[in-house]
Amino acid sequence: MADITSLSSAVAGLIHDGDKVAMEGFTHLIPHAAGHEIIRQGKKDLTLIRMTPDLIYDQMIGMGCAKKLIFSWGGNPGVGSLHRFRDAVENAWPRPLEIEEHSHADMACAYDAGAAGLPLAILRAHRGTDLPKYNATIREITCPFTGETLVAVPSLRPDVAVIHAQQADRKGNVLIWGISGVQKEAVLAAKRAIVTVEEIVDKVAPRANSVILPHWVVSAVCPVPGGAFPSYALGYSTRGNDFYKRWDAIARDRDSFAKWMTRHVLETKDFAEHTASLSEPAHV
Amino acid sequence: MADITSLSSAVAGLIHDGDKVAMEGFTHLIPHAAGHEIIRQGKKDLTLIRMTPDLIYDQMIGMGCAKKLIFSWGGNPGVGSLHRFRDAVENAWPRPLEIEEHSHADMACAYDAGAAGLPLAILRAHRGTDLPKYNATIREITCPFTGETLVAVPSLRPDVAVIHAQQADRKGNVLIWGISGVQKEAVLAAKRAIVTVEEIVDKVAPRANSVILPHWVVSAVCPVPGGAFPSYALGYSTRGNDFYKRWDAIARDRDSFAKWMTRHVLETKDFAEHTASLSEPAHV
Amino acid sequence: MSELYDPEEMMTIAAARALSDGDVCFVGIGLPSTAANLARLTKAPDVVLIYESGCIGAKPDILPLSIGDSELVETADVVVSVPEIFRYWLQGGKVDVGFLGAAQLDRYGNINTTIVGDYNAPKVRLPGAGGAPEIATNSKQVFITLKQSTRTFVDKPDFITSAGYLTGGDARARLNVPGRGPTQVFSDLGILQPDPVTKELTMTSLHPGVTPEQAIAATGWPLKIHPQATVTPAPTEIELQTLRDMKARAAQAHSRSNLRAS
Amino acid sequence: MSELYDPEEMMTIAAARALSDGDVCFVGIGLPSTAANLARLTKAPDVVLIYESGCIGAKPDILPLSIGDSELVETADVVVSVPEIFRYWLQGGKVDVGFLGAAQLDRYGNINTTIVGDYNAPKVRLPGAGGAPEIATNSKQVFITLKQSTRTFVDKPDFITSAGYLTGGDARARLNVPGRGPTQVFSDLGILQPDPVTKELTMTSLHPGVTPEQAIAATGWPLKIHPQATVTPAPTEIELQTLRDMKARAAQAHSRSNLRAS
Repeated sequence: MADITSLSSAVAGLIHDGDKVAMEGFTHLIPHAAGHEIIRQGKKDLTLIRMTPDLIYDQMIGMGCAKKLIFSWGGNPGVGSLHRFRDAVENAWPRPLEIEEHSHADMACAYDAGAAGLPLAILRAHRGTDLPKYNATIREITCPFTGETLVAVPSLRPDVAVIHAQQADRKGNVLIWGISGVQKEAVLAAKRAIVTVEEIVDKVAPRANSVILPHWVVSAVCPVPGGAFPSYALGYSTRGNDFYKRWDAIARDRDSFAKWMTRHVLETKDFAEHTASLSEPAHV
Repeated sequence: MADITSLSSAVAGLIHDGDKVAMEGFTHLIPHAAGHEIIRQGKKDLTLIRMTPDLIYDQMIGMGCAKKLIFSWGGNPGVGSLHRFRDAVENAWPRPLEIEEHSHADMACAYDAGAAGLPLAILRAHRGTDLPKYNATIREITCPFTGETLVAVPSLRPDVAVIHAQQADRKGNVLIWGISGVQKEAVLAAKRAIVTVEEIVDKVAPRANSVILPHWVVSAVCPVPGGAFPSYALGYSTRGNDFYKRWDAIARDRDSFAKWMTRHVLETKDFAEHTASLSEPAHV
Repeated sequence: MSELYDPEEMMTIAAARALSDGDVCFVGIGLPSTAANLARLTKAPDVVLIYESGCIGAKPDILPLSIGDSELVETADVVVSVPEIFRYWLQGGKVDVGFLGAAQLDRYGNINTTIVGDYNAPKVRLPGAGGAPEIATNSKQVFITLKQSTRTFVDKPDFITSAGYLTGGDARARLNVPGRGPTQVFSDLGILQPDPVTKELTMTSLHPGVTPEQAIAATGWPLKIHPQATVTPAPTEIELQTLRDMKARAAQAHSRSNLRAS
Repeated sequence: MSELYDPEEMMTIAAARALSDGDVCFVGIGLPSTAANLARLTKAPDVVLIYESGCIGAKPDILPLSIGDSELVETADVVVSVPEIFRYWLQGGKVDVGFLGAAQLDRYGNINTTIVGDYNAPKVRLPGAGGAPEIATNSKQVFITLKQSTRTFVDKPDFITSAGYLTGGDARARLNVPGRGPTQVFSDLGILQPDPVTKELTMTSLHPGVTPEQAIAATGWPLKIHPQATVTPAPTEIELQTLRDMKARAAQAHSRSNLRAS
C-alpha cells in the first residue's frame, strides 16, 4: 500500500544521489513540483531519464543535479531550444553532462520492455541513421524465423519513477486520464515510484482514456494541486503555453536563470509558494 | 472506411477456403454468430487461430471446417472437455486436425508482435516444460546485453480476424468495453477484419476499460444482436453458463452433435433463427 | 456443525488460509478461484486477485464459472488486455502467488494439463497449457490445489506442462527458472510441501481423520510423511459458512438459463 | 486578396493540398501540423491525424503548440499510450503519410535535427530525433516541409537523424529500409520531388513569382530544376482565409497566461 505523504519527505526518502530517475510526462502531467523539490534538496549525480526532457529537466540540469541524461527529444515544445541543456552539452556548464540519445520509438519500447520484465526491446528502427554510431546500446539482433535484422535496445529499469496524476484514493490507487504517455510503463519498470496528484478522492473510477495504477505498485502519493505547471492536468488546469515561451528568455542567460531559480525555487518552500511567486510583478 | 453489411456477405467476401482465421474473444464477446455463418457457407481447410477455442471452435472442428488449430487452451471453461476437438485430435474425426500448441503468454505476445508489425515476439517462457519439444515454432534467442536465453515465437498475422463488439458507429468505428482480451491485437495483426456488433449507434464514445478500433482498420461491420451467445456482451447480455453446461452432453456424441448442428445451425438461415430455435421444447 | 464438512471443503479452506492479506494472487479458475475468494472474504480482505482475462483486483460476489464472467469485470479495480496481463503484470514480476489446479502432479510439483498417453497419439487430450506454464515460473511462489488419488498424484506424468522442481534438488535453479516454484500443495487429504533439499513433495499436514496410510494409498509415488506432520485445524464455523454461501450463490446464478429474448 | 500572401502561407497551403481525403497521417508539430489541419479543414475532411502523444483522429480547432495540447485529446477518436502509438500504429504499418519538418535537409531527403558540428563537440545542439527516424521509415511515404535556404538545404548535413534516400539511387532499398521515403518536399519557394532514378530532390514546381535562380541561390547543393517544372497555383481565397483563421485562433489561445489561481 502506498504512503500518502508530503512531496518533500517522499523525495528525501525515495530519491538518493546517483539514482537513475525517470520523471515522465508527455507534455501532459509533467511532474514539475517534484523536480523543484529535487533541486531544493540538492540531489546530485542523478542519471535523468525522459523521452522529452523539457523545462523541468532544463532547470535540474542547469542547477547541476544531473551527471547523465537518457533522452530522445530535448527541446522546448513549439518554442525552441532548452538553453540550459544546450549549455551543459555545448559548454559543460555547470558541469559536464553525459548523454545517451535515442529515438522516441526505441525509448518507448525500452520502457515497455522494462515494464514487461524483459532485459531488451526489439523494434524496426534506426535504419540508415547515424545515431547507432554514437550510442553503443543500440544493437542489432536477427529474427530466427525471417532472418530480418532488427534493433535491440536494453530495457529501461529506473531506480525511481516520478509522475504527476489527476487523482489517487486514500489507499494510493492512482488515476490518470487524457494523454498518459509512458508513465504507466515507467512506474511498472521502476523499483520505486512517486506520484504527485491534483487531489485525493474517496474513489478512483476508470473512465475514457484512463490508466489506473494499483496502490501496490506505487511507493508514495503526494498531494500537490497544480504540481504539473506549466504543464497541465486535464480536467484541472490548462497548459501554460505562455510560460513555455517566457522560459526561453529566462533560460537563455546563465545569470537570469540563476536569479530566477533562486527567487522562484530555492527561496520558496514548496510548489504553492513557487506558483504564488510567479504572480509577482517582479517576474517576467 | 468499413462496409456496414450483412454477416453472410462479409463471410462470403472476406473469408476464403484455406485462410488463417483468428476468431478471438476471451470468454466475453466470442463471435458465435460468425462461426455459424462460416459453417453454413461450408468454408474448408481453415487454419483456426485462437487462444481459448471453446464451443464455437468445437462446432467448426466437428463440422470439418478446420485443417489446423493454433491454440493455447482448448476446453469448455468451468465445465470440461471440448468433445469434438478431442474426437478430432484423438480419432481424426471428421477429419485429421493438425495442432500447433502454445501457452497463453507466448500466444498473447505473438498477437502483440503481429499488431506491432514485428516478425517475432520475445518473452520469458516455457522453461522446464515439454511443449517446445512438440512445437518447433517455439525457439530460443539470446539477449545481446545480458546473455539471458529467452523464448522467441513467430508473430501471428492472420488473413482474417473475426470479433464481436458492443457497438459501431455509421462509419464503422468499433467500441468494445469490459474484457477485451486480444481482440485489438488480432484485428491490427490481420489483413482483414470482420466485426459483428450488438448495435449501430450514432456515436461511439470511449469509456472505462474500453477499446476503440477506428473504421479504417476494419473491413466489415455486421449488426448481429446477441451474436456472441452463449458468450456475452457486457451491457447487453449475460453469459449463457447454462448452455455451456448443456453443450457437454450435446457434443459428447457424434450423432447428437450432428442432429443439433443440422437443426440449430444448418437449418436456420441466420443467428436470430438459431437463437429462436434454441427455445424449442425439442432442444435440451 | 464444523464437524460436518466434506474433504473438498477442507481442501479449499486449507488453501484459503495460506494466502496472506495484501498478497497479489494470479488465480486460475475453479478450486484456486474458490480458495482465493474464500481468503478474501475471511482472513485476507486485501488480497489482490488477478485473473488472466485481464481483471485486476476483482472482488466477485458470485464465484465465476469462467475467467471472464462479467462479475469479475464489474468488481475489478481495472481491466487490461490479455497481452498486458501476461507481459506487464505476470512476467513483469508483480505477482506474489500463482494459484493453480492440475490434472496430474508429480513428486516434484511438475504439472500435466496437456495429455494422457503419447502427445502425437493421445489417450486423453486435455485442454492444454493456458496461462499455467508462465504462472508457474513468473510468480514469486506457487500454490497448487488438487484432489489426491493415484490418478492425479502420479509417479511419472506423460507431459510436463508447467514446471515445478523438475527433477528435484537444484534442477529448477540450474535451468534458471525464475520464481521459487510450488511451496504448498493442498489436497483433500492434507498439505504437501517440498523438502528443503530434495524438493520432493512431502506430507506436512494431514486433514482431521486422515491417516498416513490413506494418503500413501492415494499417491502414485512412495509418499513421504513428514515425521512432525501436523493435523490441519478443522474448518471454523465462519470458514465453512462463508464457503457454502459462496457456492450456493454460484450454483444458483450459473444454472439460470441465459437465453436472450431477441 | 489572394494576391496578398506570404511565402510561408504558400508553403503550408501547397503541403496541405498534397494530402488526400482518408489518408492516415502521422503529424509532427509545427508546420506539418498546421498543413495537415488546413487539409482537414479544406479539401480532406476525413484525413486521419495521428500525433505521437497518442492522439488518434484528432481534429483540433485550435492549432496545438505542443503535440500534447488538451485540444488534441478532447477532439481525438481515442488516445493510446506512447509505446502503443509507435508499436501498433506506426511500426504496425497503419500510417500512409509521415509529415515531418527538419532543421537540415540534403539532396536525398535525409534529415538532420540532431547536431550542427561534431557530435561530441557540437557547435549547436539541436533537440534530436524524437519520433522522426521511425516516422521516416515506417510510414508508407513521407512529406517534408521546410523553409528553403543555404542553411537548411545543405550539401552535407553533419548528422543523418532520419533517413531519406541516403546516398541516392537504390541505397534505401539496399539497406532494406521500409516505406517509400520522402515523395514531396514543400518549401517557401516551391515543391521538390525525388528523381525517379537518382532520387535526387528536384524542383518540380515553383511558387508564383519565384525564379529558378532564387531557388538555386537558396540551396546548398547544385539544385536541379525540372525541365517541365510548373508554377504552383496561388492560394485560393478559402485556403488563405482558413489558414489565417486557424493561426489567429492559435495565437490568441497560446498567449493567454495560464497561471492557476491556487
